[in-house]
Amino acid sequence: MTTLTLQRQPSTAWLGTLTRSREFSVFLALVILIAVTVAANPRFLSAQSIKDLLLNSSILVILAVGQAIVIVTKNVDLSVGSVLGLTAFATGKIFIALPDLPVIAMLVIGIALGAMLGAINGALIAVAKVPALVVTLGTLYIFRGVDFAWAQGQQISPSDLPADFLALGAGTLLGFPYLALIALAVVMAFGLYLKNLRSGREFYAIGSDVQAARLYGIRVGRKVFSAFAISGALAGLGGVIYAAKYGNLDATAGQGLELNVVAAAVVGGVAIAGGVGTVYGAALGAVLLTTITSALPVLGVSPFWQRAMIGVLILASIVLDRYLALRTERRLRGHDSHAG
Amino acid sequence: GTTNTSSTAGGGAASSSAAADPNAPIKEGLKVAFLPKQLNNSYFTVTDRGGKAAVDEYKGVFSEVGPSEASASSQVSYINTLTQQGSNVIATSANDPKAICSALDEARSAGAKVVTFDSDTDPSCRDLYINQATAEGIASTQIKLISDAIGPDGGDIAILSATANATNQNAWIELMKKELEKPEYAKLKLVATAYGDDNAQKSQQEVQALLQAHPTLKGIISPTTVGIAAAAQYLSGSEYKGKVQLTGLGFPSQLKEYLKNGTMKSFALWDVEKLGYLAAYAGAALASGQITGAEGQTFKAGTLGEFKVGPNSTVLLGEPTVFTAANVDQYNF
Amino acid sequence: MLVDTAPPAAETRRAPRFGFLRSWDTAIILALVASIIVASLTVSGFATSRNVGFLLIDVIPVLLLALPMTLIIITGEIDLSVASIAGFVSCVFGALWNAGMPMETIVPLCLVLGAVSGALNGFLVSVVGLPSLAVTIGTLALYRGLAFVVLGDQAVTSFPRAITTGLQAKIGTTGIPVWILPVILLVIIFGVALHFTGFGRSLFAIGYSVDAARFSGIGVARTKFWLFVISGTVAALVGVWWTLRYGSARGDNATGLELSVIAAVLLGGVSIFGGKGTLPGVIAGVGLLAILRNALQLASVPEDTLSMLTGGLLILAVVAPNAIAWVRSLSHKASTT
Amino acid sequence: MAEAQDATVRSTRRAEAADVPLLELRDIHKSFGAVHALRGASLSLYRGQVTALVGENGAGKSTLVKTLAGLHQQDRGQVLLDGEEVSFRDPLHAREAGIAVIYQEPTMFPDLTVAENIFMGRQPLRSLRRIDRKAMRQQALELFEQLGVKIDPDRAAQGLSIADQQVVEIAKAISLDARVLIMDEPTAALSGVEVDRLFAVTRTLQAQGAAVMFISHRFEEVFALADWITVMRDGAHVATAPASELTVDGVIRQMVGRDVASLFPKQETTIGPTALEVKGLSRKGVFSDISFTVRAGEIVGLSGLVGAGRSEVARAVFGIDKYDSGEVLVRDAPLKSLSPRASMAAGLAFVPEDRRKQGLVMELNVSRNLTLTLRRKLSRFGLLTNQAEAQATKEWAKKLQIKAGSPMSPISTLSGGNQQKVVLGKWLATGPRILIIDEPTRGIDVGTKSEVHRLISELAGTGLAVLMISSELPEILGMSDRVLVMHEGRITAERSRKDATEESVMTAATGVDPKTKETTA
Ligand SMILES: Nc1ncnc2c1ncn2[C@@H]1O[C@H](COP(=O)(O)OP(=O)(O)OP(=O)(O)O)[C@@H](O)[C@H]1O
Ligand SMILES: Nc1ncnc2c1ncn2[C@@H]1O[C@H](COP(=O)(O)OP(=O)(O)OP(=O)(O)O)[C@@H](O)[C@H]1O
Ligand SMILES: [Mg+2]
Ligand SMILES: [Mg+2]
Repeated sequence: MTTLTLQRQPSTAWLGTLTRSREFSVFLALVILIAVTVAANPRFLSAQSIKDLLLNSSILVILAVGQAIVIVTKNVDLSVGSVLGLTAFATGKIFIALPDLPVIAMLVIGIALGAMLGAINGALIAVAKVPALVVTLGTLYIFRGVDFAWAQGQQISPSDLPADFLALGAGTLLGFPYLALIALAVVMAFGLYLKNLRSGREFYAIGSDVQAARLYGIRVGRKVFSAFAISGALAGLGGVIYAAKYGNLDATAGQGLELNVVAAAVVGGVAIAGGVGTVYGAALGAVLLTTITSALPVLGVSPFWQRAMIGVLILASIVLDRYLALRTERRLRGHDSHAG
Repeated sequence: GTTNTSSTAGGGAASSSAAADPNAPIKEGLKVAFLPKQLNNSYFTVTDRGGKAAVDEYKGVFSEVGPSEASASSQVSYINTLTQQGSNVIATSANDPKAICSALDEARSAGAKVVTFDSDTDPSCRDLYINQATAEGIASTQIKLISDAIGPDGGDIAILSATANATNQNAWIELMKKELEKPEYAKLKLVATAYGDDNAQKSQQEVQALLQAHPTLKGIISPTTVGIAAAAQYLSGSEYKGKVQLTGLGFPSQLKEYLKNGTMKSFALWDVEKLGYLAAYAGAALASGQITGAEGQTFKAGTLGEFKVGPNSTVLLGEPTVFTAANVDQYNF
Repeated sequence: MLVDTAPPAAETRRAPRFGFLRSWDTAIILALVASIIVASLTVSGFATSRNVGFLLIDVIPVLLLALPMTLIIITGEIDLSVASIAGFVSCVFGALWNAGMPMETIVPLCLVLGAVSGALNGFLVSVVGLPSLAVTIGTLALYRGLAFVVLGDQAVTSFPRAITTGLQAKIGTTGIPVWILPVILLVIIFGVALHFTGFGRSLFAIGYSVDAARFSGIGVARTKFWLFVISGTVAALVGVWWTLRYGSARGDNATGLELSVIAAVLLGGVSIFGGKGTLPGVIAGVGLLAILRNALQLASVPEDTLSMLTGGLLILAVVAPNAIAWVRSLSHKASTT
Repeated sequence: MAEAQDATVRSTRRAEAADVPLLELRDIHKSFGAVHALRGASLSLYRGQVTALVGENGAGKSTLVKTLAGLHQQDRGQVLLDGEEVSFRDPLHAREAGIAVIYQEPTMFPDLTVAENIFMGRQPLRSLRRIDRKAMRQQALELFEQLGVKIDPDRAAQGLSIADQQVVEIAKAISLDARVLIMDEPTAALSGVEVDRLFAVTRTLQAQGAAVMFISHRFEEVFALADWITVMRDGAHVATAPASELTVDGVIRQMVGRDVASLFPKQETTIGPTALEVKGLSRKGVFSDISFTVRAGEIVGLSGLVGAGRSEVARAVFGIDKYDSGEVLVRDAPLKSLSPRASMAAGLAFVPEDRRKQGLVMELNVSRNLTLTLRRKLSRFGLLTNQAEAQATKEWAKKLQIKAGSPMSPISTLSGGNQQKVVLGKWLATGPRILIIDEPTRGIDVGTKSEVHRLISELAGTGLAVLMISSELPEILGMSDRVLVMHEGRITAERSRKDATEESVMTAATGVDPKTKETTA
């Protein structure tokens, strides 16, 4: 056994921790991707283009944060695309009925509606103790069915929506799009919550070992329920934002989005097996995926290759993740405990 | 083989080989089913609305069925169901020209008349195709609109299409390329074709990429309603508004904002509701024995008046309408 | 002899021969039978040979894909890439056909391609040790992308009519498609392998505890690898079938089919966490979804209701067994106090 | 500390203890379906005193602990805290009442840091209710110091050896400053040094007035620590008496209801040719240059402190883990490939140390577990039937006297000892020529232990080569023909049966001469 070195080098330790972290490698990948794209086409770094990137990724970032919390508890939420679609459509319908509703009120309604849908997932999973993948696959169909039944092919146009609501989708504050600021606020709030509050750490405990969490007295059911409610609420927020951003709405908004959201979290280092990962990572993963979609056409990659490239990138990122984990494991082995 | 035997057994139903009786009355109680590419697609919601209006006029039984995602295989299962239910008329827009053929054959052998609209199948597996506008007309209109919007100096243009597999999109793109070879469009240069998959976000990202990859881009043609709406929405909020021209095929209701705020000058579309209306009447005419689908036959389509079957068993609705800020408020679809 | 410490509970006394049929599987099989009876009596046009033909021929792709998917989910993994592999293979099929290659050469080549595609999944999951959910989300995008790379915006439809209609041949006047027979043979092979061989036993053990399986001498990585290879091969078979059945090779063939397959497998009582499930249950799950869809379509129930129903059934499939157990425990408590 | 002095301290304390127990369980009944696990269990814990709970495997000790912890709710009977009846809804509720529990199986969050594992839900806070990580780390370090171990509080719990996990469990329990400390076999994974430290800490807590309950199958520990001994049999209370009034034989008789034959029924056997030969096996950071042989009919004991790397060597030999260099020969032929499959084909069997994670598939029933290694053997024409499995199960359940509801009972409903027998059975049923057995009697009661020892001895008598890893020195000394000792990943000594003494083995295992240690202390 190697001798023990418990003393750390405080001065540079944080740097080592940072560069070793999963978030850092995603960030690095993002930087490299942008650098390569800019080298090929400098306009990729123009003010307009940066604004576009921020706007494009904001919805996925918000959803990925919710998904990260759910995945950390060793569950998964496949219904987010349908929740987003249903709230987006509801937003349009509500504005048609109440054209004078303040934008803030609409955001609150959207979040509440999403939270309610998420709570349905959460209740089924926590109370009936059934696997999340199955339940949310079921509600993916159900929520979308409700959306379809409600819409009956109806289309909502920008002219149906108040101008100040549409401004939320396109407007900026000090040069930053509102949507990006909302997304940033969501990421920071949940990032701090998960890292620094007891109640936030419990999500990790559950994902790491449910049985142990029960023995520690953590109310697992309630906690899992709240993870799904959060994910639903954020998808609801995403739905309202979607309505503001695109203006044209039908019942198909967000169809198939769930795989992107899960992919964003996974690329960002949130382990499917639970207990590992941060919302920062998930958010970076979302930005990376969106940037790839934006960068590939700019780089002149044939449209037919784009999807394949995204697949390759997802695979590359999880392989990298595995490599980093193995390295850590090896480090732990060299660094053992008992000096008995 | 089976076609002949079963159609004689079917009694009154006429087949292509039987003689047409232009004066036969439209039968009452015809079961007319509309099977669009996809339900909940605003385009088909409007066509089917037109179809229902027509079916109600001639006292038929209207139904609308279809998959929630555009795929040929699920259309097949719906065609099978309709066959089994004994539908008299199936009006469909094909997700794949070939894939639904054998199912349609089976439906026809069971006595149904098949009318395609918007997207045709192989001509051998339907009775009639209602063409919304000639593909040449659609292509030349869009090229003309973009050329007019950009102005005499011309420049680079790009196309934002739907999915890479969309049959009619691809046909129009080919014809647009041909159109661009004409001398009057010598200054227009098609530099790229992108696919937005009829998804708002993807379409916007493709537009952004087109603009970055081709800084000299002057215009974008998007011959798909989802793509053009997403592109207009993006351009209207970006620095390119008014500098990069946009045209294509879109709904007046979705795009009137952008005509008025100067994002775009014009776009085109046929009267979508009438397309469904005509398809429903054509189906009734077939099922009632007024026509068999042979070239030169005529039938009356309610308030739209008389139509004549053209070559290849095709009926033409008309030419696309061009919408501008001046006329857009007159349309409600 | 076991030293009995207590009288064995009633359910442990059940005849062991069909012990692998757990209560949910039995319930789903009964539900299948019931739905057939009810649909035959109430839905006009359901119980006809033509409709049986439609139903059976449409169920083939999901049924085929459900076989390897069942084994994979029982080992605690998942394969989301099957539909993409089918689409990829379909496009390669089309491209080779366009290039003038004979069918006899193309089909085996396509199966090999499917096996190789599955092997990539298998390698990443079992050798590199990555979670299959993440890996196959990646290859879902990759293989679908490659499908478009192969054929681009083109579709190949020049398949001989003789073959495309031949695939739909029926056995006499029964309406039963001829090609369902080899599929049934495959179902039997998979069923026996899962329930009556040591290989099957090892899958359940892996699904519950990879470590314990490894320490019992089971080649976990190797088993998983081959399961993904089999899954890829079957997906390729579906790709070939799809191309010929619809006479059209194109990039978006079979899109989204993976969710239907997984829904059917889960409805059939297979646990997503691995270790639990039976093939008869899965067949019943596949059949139940297909029959409900068909019968309700015939009864003119709209698509949105069908989709809600699918979702509802899925949830029921997982909630019901727990609810039953809960009720049982309540009544047990009531009887002991 | 001198023994005599210790005893007087204890008896005075007992005299002081009022007649009101701090925690009392009266006539507890608990059933799991048809299994009647507790049928009239009673127990009293007093302030400042240690009560040991002993009983055979499956007697219901752990079930009683879980009832106390609020994890199970009794069907009948009373729990009294300070003389007042309470009922614990859940573990949190019990913890709030001042009860700290170390469960038989470690409960860890593998992805979280060691410090967080200790303080989950009770992390020290700073402003805005944020977690104070520095304080948390500091407090964890202090706990480890008290326990005399060095574990980095910031490392992930993942990869901790079972012993370290147990240490973290103990740290967690003492950090609660509980009034009642319950320890369910805390020492099963520990070696002598750590056990001594644990006892020292326990005595401190005891001196501070905590009531301690302690479960162990090792009588020397029970008699060293306990003031009171409560014996359980078949879920019911049998007897409670001061430890000083009891003898080991007396307790055993009450536990099993009969006399137990010799604990180490070692048979003399004729040693045959070399069966297993390991040459220069090395794995970076884990073990290096391991060479030894095991011959047919021979039992080779592999001793050492926990963490010496013994299990790792065994795993590598059996083909579970890779190694960097070296060679494994079975009957002079190298193994075909590095995999458990190849090893099994060559006649190796391996009973791992962690029966719940490695030995058994906890969700499967007894029969499926027992026959998991026999998949090929029991197949006819490639087909495997339930009948064949049931037949094999019956045979081995009888041979090993496995107590279970039926062959179809889930293995998780068996007591620890019976589970261990199933693990043994599943490997013996393969008819091995070489048996590697890691902690064969961990968590097994005396009766079963003696049976297991007899079994191993008998098997060796039939020509089986046995490599036995054990942390129990008496077991090593009582059973082995030859003893190997490992220290920090190397083999530091080899002793024949007659040369192996407690002292000589410990010297090699600790790398320290005990006499030198005493003089420096
Ligand atoms: N969850 C459960 N379901 C069914 N039976 C159970 C359950 N938990 C324990 N049992 C049964 O209760 C009895 C007592 O088990 P328990 O674990 O309390 O024994 P123990 O005295 O701790 O044994 P050991 O010394 O082996 O740890 C055993 O027969 C066991 O099979
Ligand atoms: N899963 C693991 N990952 C990384 N290192 C490990 C793991 N398990 C154990 N180790 C390390 O391997 C070494 C030996 O472990 P272990 O304590 O199991 O040895 P041992 O001699 O078999 O002890 P015992 O059998 O008494 O528990 C230690 O340095 C330990 O930290
Ligand atoms: Mg116990
Ligand atoms: Mg060990």
